[in-house]
Amino acid sequence: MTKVIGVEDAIRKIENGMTIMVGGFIGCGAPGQLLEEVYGKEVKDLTLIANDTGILGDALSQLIVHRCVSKLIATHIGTNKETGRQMSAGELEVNLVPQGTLVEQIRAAGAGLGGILTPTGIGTIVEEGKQKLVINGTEYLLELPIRANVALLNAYKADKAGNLVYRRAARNFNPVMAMAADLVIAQVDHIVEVGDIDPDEVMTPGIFVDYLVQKQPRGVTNLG
Amino acid sequence: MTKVIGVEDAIRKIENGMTIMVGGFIGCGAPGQLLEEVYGKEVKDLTLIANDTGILGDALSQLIVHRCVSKLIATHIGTNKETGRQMSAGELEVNLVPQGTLVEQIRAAGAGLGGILTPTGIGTIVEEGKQKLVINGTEYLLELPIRANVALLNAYKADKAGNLVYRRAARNFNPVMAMAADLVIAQVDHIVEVGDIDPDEVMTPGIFVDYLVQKQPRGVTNLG
Amino acid sequence: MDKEARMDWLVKRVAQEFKSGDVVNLGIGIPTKVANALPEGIEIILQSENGYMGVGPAPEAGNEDPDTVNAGGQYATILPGGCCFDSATSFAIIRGGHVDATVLGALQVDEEGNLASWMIPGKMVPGMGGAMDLVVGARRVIVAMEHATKNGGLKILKKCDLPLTAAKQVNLIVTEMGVIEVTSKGLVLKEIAPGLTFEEVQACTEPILYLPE
Amino acid sequence: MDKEARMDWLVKRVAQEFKSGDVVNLGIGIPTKVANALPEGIEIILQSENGYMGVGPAPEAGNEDPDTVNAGGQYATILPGGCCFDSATSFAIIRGGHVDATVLGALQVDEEGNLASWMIPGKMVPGMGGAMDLVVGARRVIVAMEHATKNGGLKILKKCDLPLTAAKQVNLIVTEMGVIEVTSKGLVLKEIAPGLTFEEVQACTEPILYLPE
Repeated sequence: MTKVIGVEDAIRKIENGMTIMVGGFIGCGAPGQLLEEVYGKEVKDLTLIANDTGILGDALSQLIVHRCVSKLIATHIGTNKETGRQMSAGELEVNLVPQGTLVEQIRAAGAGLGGILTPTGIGTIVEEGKQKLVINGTEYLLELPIRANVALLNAYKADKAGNLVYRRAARNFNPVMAMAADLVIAQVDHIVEVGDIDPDEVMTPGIFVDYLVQKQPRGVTNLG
Repeated sequence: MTKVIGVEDAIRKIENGMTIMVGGFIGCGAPGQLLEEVYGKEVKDLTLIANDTGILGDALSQLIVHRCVSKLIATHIGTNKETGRQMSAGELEVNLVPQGTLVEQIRAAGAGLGGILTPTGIGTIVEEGKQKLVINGTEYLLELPIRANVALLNAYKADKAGNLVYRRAARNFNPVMAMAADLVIAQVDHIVEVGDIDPDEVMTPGIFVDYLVQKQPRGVTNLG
Repeated sequence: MDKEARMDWLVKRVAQEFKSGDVVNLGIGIPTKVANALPEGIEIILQSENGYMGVGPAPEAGNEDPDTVNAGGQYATILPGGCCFDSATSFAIIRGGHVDATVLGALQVDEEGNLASWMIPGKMVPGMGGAMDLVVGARRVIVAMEHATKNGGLKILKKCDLPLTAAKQVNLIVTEMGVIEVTSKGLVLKEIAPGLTFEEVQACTEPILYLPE
Repeated sequence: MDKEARMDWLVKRVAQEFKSGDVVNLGIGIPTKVANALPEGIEIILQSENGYMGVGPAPEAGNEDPDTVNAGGQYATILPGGCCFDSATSFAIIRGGHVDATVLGALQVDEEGNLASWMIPGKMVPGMGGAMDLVVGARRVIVAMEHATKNGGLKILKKCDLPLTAAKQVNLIVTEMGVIEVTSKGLVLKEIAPGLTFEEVQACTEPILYLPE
């Protein structure tokens, strides 16, 4: 049984109002073609969880520009001015989170943990409203799990059972998000047969991945 | 600069009374040749952190048999009867921990977390003496980080910068322990030059590893 | 049916609990046998908590790979499409609810779904290994065991008196005598092994058994 | 010295803070330049928090790899011996104390070692990215920045009034005017840039500067 489907069938599973996670780091390793379909379909009122909102002009940035997103959880929005503008204008709710905290919160959701204690953010506005615990004399913030309805990922290689392999710095948030969403969709450069990837080479076990979308080759583009 | 040293020089760094972590799962992926040197040197009063204490007869089991260990943190000791005997006789302090909890405690230490919340152990004797937190109506145990002075690991391949690659089920606790000890020593089947391992193939970054010991080929043996 | 046939029935009956694609962790002993008893056309993915997905049959003699052993330490194989990971990922899979079912043996189970499987104080203390995480994390917990001890002692109790592996996590108990579902109203005897009567199963079970509505 | 020469001095001075084998994370801007100013024979390992170890120089034109970018999103390279990992591992490395030093810019630093570098309320709110973790997790935090703002405003203060990146984590401040160590007794001016006097540095610094004992 293959998990490969068309991009339209994949993105049709995203409904207005859902929470989506998107892999990538300032475009690198972001699922550009899946995102184009999301804003093309004008999905609305999404809660977006991602490291950033891309560089103005790329696929992820267009989710903001096309006003698909009503709430954002991210670590950095400086590369997409439209995000800052919508935030300042009160049109977009933005929750900025330290990067190491965000990735642990997502991991905690995927790993069935009730939360993690981090020293990051102590003494800053990040600690507002959060429970603090003192362990062996050091203060920590209790940070809670973050999960999503859908995760949109990018991988370099996959077998039809959904086992994923990432390349270089394009790995980033993708493997962690694969564990923390009800539905996981990955766009993939190279889809191979089951058995063609060595068990030790797999970076995301296929059981986490619901659908694979073949990435279409393109001309030179900056769309993630 | 190479990290390769002889097994004797490596194990000389372990002092009586230290806390050591040992990778492996019932012998698979355990650093048998490093362990032989430990009990051969009659190091004493160790605190041992490991999934298990091996199968009676293998290298890890001999740390118990040779009474190198005064305190043990493990998940399962059923495959080494001597461990149970010493525990029952009051000669060995044993702390049994759920496997998923132990690996998260070690990971927390390596990752700079103050602790993690797990549902595992709630309603059992594992919860005794531990803080409980209720998150969204569910009870969790607060489990604290566990680190060691020395980690003894086994890998399939390494470059001289210490980047490690594991094979099949021999990976287990090795990568997590690599992050949670002051001194990390790995025995390795194949040591190659820097640059001979692709950056995407590395499973444990070389910065975690202090010393590499070339594993000596042997005849058929059951010593891990 | 003789004892062997009843145990065979048990294993086959557990194997009917899965649908294709399910991720399943099988404990050591009786549960391990379930892999070979799956109905025609049903393919499940077996997880081995020591670090891989896609457990295959035992290797043929001479083909043993010391790096590929199962959670019981026995030589195993990895099927095409399988993958390896470290213990942190393995238990993230288990604790995170990504395992559809775990099948394991028990010393005692009670009518609240409490499970005791890892120690008998002063007698046998092997440790819990991965069992506590599996029982808490798997979406469905199936106990597969003999209905009573070798000396005829009851194992399905009103209340476990051995130290628990987890509280209120067992969903289904399959023995050589029948299939019992743990519900909020108590234990429901869903199915009786061929040749046995309700009264015979009840006689070997401490709590009251209910019939399905 | 002119401005350019002073900035050059700053970068070279930061580069003297490392020993071979140190794992270092360099922030965007002035800190990035430190990689090219290391003393002869000193080799450090650069971490890029987006997911790899062994950051090399920018690629030659035509050799850009879209999958190999640094934490600023610019094309980069990976040196032999480098390795890639996911964001969870990257921040485990950072938060877990496995980075020997982080070098980053600042809006404000104060005499307690508090750092403000990530937002100016109502004006600039890019987000903290990985900075909060880096500053808390790295064994040594080195601020590399111009001593004052472009308008001559003070940046080294008695107390930061912008939102903090972290409290009491800065160890060293290197500017084009000098090298200042944050100690429990206050700010110690360890070194003055060539051609400047203690009084000139103090005049651009709000808290009292102490001379080394």
